[in-house]
Amino acid sequence: MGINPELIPIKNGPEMYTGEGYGLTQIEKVIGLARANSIWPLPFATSCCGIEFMATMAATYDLGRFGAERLSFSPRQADLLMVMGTIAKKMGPVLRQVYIQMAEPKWVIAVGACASSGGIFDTYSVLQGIDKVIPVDVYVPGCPPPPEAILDGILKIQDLIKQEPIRRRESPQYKELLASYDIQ
Amino acid sequence: MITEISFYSLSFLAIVSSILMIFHKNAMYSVLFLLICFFSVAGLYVMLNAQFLGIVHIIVYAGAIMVLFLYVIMFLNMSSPITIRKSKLIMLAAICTGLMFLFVLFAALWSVPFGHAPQQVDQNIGLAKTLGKVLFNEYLIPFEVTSVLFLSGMIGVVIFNKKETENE
Amino acid sequence: MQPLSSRSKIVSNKTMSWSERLYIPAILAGLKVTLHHLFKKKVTVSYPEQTRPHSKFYRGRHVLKRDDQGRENCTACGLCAIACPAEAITMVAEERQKGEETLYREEKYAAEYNINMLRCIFCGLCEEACPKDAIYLTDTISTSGYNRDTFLYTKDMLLEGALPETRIDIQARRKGQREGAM
Amino acid sequence: MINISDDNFHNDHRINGHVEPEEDIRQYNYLNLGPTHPATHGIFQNILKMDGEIIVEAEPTIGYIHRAFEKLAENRPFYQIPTITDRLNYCSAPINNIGWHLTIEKLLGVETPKRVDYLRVIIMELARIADHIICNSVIAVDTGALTGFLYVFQWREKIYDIYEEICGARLTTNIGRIGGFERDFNETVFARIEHFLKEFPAALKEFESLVMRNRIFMDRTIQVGGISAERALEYSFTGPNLRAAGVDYDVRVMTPYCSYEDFDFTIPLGSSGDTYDRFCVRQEEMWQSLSIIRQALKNLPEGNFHADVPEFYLPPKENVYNSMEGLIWHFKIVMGEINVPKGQVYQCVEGGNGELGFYLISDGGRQPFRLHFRRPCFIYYQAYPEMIQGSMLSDAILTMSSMNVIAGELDA
Amino acid sequence: MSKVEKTDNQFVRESIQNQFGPAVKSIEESYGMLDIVISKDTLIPVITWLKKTETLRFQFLTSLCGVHYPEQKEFEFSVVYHLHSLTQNIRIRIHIFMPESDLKVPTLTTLFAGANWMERETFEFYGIQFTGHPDLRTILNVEDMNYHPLRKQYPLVDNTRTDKDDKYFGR
Amino acid sequence: MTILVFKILLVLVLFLISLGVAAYSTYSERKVAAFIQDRLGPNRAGPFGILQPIADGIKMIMKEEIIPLTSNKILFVAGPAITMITALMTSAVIPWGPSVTIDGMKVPLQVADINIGILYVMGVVSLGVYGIMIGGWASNNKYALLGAVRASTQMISYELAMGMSIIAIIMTTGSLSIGDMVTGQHGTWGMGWNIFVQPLGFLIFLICAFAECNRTPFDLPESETELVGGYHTEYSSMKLGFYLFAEYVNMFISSAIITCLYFGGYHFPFMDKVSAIMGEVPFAILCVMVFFLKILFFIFFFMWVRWTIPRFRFDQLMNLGWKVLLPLSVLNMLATGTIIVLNS
Amino acid sequence: MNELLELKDQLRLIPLSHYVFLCLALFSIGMTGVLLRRNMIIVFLSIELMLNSVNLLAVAFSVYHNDPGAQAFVFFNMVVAAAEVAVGLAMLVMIYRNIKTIDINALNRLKW
Repeated sequence: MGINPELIPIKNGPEMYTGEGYGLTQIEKVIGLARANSIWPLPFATSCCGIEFMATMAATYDLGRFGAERLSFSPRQADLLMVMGTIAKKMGPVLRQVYIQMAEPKWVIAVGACASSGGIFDTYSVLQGIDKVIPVDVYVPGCPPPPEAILDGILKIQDLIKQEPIRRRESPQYKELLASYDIQ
Repeated sequence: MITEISFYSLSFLAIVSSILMIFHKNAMYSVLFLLICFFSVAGLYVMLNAQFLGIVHIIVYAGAIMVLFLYVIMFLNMSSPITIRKSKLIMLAAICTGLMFLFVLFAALWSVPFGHAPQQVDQNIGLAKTLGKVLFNEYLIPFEVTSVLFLSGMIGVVIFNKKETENE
Repeated sequence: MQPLSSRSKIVSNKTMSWSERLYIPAILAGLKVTLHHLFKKKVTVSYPEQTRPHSKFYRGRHVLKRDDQGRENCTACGLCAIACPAEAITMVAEERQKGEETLYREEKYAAEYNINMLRCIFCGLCEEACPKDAIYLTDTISTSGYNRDTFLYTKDMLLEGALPETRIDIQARRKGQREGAM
Repeated sequence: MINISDDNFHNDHRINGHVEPEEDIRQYNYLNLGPTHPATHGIFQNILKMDGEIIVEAEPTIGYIHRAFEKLAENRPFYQIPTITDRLNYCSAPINNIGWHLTIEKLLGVETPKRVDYLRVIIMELARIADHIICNSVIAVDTGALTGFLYVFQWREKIYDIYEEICGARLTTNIGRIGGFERDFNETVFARIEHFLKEFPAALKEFESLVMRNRIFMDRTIQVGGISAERALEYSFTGPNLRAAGVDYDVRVMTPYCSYEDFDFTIPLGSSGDTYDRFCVRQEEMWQSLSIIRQALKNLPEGNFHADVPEFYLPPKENVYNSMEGLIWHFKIVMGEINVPKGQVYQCVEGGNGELGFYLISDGGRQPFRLHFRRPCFIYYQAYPEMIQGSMLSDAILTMSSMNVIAGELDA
Repeated sequence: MSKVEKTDNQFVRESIQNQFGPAVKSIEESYGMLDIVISKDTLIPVITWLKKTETLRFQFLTSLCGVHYPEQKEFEFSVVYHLHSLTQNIRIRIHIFMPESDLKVPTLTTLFAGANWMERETFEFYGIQFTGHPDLRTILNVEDMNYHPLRKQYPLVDNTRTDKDDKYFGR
Repeated sequence: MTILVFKILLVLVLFLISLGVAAYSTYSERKVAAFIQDRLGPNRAGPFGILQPIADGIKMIMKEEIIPLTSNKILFVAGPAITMITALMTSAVIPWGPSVTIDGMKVPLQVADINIGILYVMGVVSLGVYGIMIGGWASNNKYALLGAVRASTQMISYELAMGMSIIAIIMTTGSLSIGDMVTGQHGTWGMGWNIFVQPLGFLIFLICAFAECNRTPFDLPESETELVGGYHTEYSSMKLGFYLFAEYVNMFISSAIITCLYFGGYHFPFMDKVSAIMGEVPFAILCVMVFFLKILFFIFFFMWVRWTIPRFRFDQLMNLGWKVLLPLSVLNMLATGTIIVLNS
Repeated sequence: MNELLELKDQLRLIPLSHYVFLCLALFSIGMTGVLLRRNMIIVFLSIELMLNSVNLLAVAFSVYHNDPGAQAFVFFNMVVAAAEVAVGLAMLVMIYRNIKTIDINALNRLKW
């Protein structure tokens, strides 16, 4: 893999997307709104949180209200990588590969303690948070987080998307961020 | 004017795509070029007022036969070029033979008077009705025979596959 | 294999009846079911606007309690940190100085009290372990955030308000436990 | 770490560098099912050698969420271990939880009151229903009928509500304590269970009417992924998968625990161990579970909700605040300074997937010296390549979902 | 229940002792289950006999796991087998011990197909070599794992954890 | 020349309507699915989520175009284009309403009343498979390839039964023109509809239409739980959008053709009396509306079925096509022929 | 197009010889393909092309000579072509499975 986890700074979220300070134009706002309302998640569900994600998809909470019920298991088509559950060190490279394969613009949400930080599994085989291998936009705490918390994470992602300038993905900061993860 | 343009462009397309078909390394592309060729031929059919045949041509060739070809290529992963190369000499000989054949027939037919377009043209000749009448009156027996041919073809294919599974 | 008990029964019936072979009746029955649901009342809770009521014992975000006089209950004994399977709680104890009696109930108090909410698994063991009635889980869900650093909840984020009306009512949880005692 | 070259991923983004000699590729296709395939609901990988759509050979790779449960358990005091077992088979966490508590109670010699047993039975059967709901509705989803999943999942929510009312969490419940429960079941819990018992059968019927006798579904599942009783026993199958093969082995009947001998229920069996059998067995087990819960509610004895074992059961907070004795026990329990006998215990319960065993070696310390989980999934999943050999890709997927392989349990 | 004469622990204990005598190093009952310690050379005969004998029929391998006792010199490693006789409904536990210098154990895959992965797992965790196993590789961890993590000398924790301040914990 | 202008106008309108109906089919699919499943469905984008398709569209257009390195670039782009074009081409021969008189000229509400219209439809439909095959093959991904292979086999197989059931209709109508077929179903009570004449043929045609549109229970080429995304696994951005969109356009067109062939097209009971009361243009509009109502019902039916039943396995699908539907349709054809001969 | 120009005018604009030469060209290309390529599929495709050129010629003659019989002949041609392709491809697949190549030269071995 060639990543030394210690060398990777934990990303400082907010700066990354409001960094340049230019205001959003109307077009950007419209595009942001459109993107925010049409998130196709890629459920990277490995364990318990996956079951709670099922509950979020199901009738009682209905992720579909946000236009996000169309799951796309192909990373090419997904907008949002939802990492739910423990990511073992064996899985890390796979996760990174899936992230690389996703088409821009892409967002990542780490659902649950395991994905965000390793949770109780501070063991030799578990990756201590997926931000060691891919940049994360929103963290959702809980083990597993209740569906409300997952929806809250989705809402946070929507806010993020709405504020994101179109050019962010070409900005040097973003490139730098990816480079810090040894991507591209 | 439109007639001429369409005739010549369709002919050009047919010839170019068929030439590309025989020369392209990738069999997948060959099939697709032949498909283009067939479409232009279908266009010529329509120009000749044989719409029925044109559509049948598309349904049969494009809709079935070429799909079968594509299917076989895709499924068996045959699109990769054949590894053994023919010697240049034989290739040259093949092309020369083709050209000479063309030249000879051209020369032979150049001076043949095919006659001009008839003064009276039956507009209905390409219609399904006319064709049906011909098929089911004059050519009824050949028509039935073709269906037998089809049946035997089907049985043949099934037998081929049967044998295959028995062997394995 | 001989039967091991006398209570078994074969439940899968794999022979299809004549009408089941026809596909259509079963499909129509299915269509009827779904059509019925099409007009049924929807069960969805529109989350940000509506919320599902949580149980009184819900294990959500933590709170550090104060007592009736607004003093912090925590005495920094460290039991919660020991009980925490995720090792999410860290604290620094300090001796209470003169004049701080209105702030802290016990002689020792937590100068720093951090919970790493990303590590926390909301198992409730800290609440159980606390001998001083100081840490409780509440029925509010813990919110998500953009930055890993923001999840290190410090004492002032965890501590409930000093004024009586800003305190979080966890009476139900306590009562539930006391009920159990009897 | 394994190396995944970019090129291979572009070629087929699920492959991880599986290279075969040139001749073989021309004859067979290699298809990489997983680790992120939608049908591998947990995370595991299967490299399938295919002849057209027929699977010639399969090679499973597991361990994608190996979390070192057994090592972790050796480093956690006894009362923290439920947080680990909950994440073992997260679809039916309370069964694992109570299974662990039965183990430790066996070691410590704790006798639980009848009421605790009955309440545990109720919780375990609810968990079994929750587990089978997931498995069966996922079978339906994998055949393409998504809607049934949403109908029964609403009822899984109701089970969550019941859990939440008992312990405050939905999925990883941490529901039991050594000797009983954290708190007694209150009125709301019983009301919710009653409501569940009353309404759920209709929903289950509806689900059955959507798929169970639909010929498309039957064609998809009958004769798919079958295994004979002999092979199943060779592979140490347990639970619904073994019963589908026609062996009526059920831990609840063979070695009753938690007063299961008081209840009257039948063991559903299948005939040939195929996917349809597994589906029907699980479906019937849900009905049986409902009946067990009814019996338990009807005959629920009075009594305390936990055993009277002050040395293992945390004293009520009142006592901690007010009495010195309480405070001392409290500290001792939390610090893990209680006296635990040395010894070896094996205790098993009928989990959602079969015999869930706990083999505990104690050396008298605050942590287990060794804790081995007999994870049914891990053991029977190794039969998967044999079960799908010669079937089609779609069958392989259905077989997988009908085996109900839970990644947390599989990979420990 | 079958009509075969009901067997109990006592019967099993006696028949094992009659059959194998000195090969059985110790046999005792704890928490209602027979604990048998045998040497690893007699493992296959004992288990085959247990499986095949008509009155016992221990044909179900419940579980198989390794244990590491760093304190017991010359007997550091142990493999524990749980067998179950479904027809008699009786369980039995078999231990074999071995020193760290000789971690070779005959495989059970010839008797139980299900032993395959359990042995792989045990190999991975403790490094115990099962001779004759068809495919003894790591199963759960990454393939180039170069130690056996469940041995007591190796730490549990992952050293990449960044959000932990060890000074607060006595562990 | 006015006719030409009018036809071009009609083509444009049809193009927009097809796209619009397809776009809102995606929305209604999600809504129908949600309602069937006791959910609310998309309701955040605009009132009741009405802007959802627009949001999806904008998002897709703005998404990064990925052409995988090892894919075949030209064919990779050609795939979705072919699919979209063939999907849109079919609408040309569908009669959307009765003729109206404009400037003293009788103008049919049909782009081209080809005398072999139904064959044209068959031809274009048979071409639709190329987009999927080429796209799936060019992706150089095994799941995509499997999806493409499944799609091609399935389409060829079901085209046969479809053609046979169409032949039965042709025999009763005596014409290959869809316009003639529709006018042939004119009647007071609506009893002239072909559904009453050809119930079995209708059933076969309906099933084949499901198969040709790759809808559940025949959605094997893109079955999510088996093949990830099927033939469009590697597609992102608007190329994916074209594939998904084409499916809905196909659904729209199939519904229209089902309506034309079996449900009397724009005819409705007592239409003669209504036409006597109304003016010509309002009546035409009414007819178009009736036609669209029927189409919408069938689109709903497509969705309703999708969210109810499981899908077939590949060999079962082939068995159904070749061993059940094809013999049935041949039987149907023979029976129709016999009855016609006996009647005449 | 048909609406804009009468058929007979069209026919007058394009003499029959043009069709003849077009078909001739297509036929020779097909023949060259058969000689040139060793990929059996392409040989097959070339044969299809040759058949098609004949078909086109037949249709042209039928229209210019007012005889629908030629079109019936084309019809039969298509049927034969379809049957031929079905059997031929089946053989091809079988050959491929047995000798793992579709090089036509591999067939000159009598035994494999």
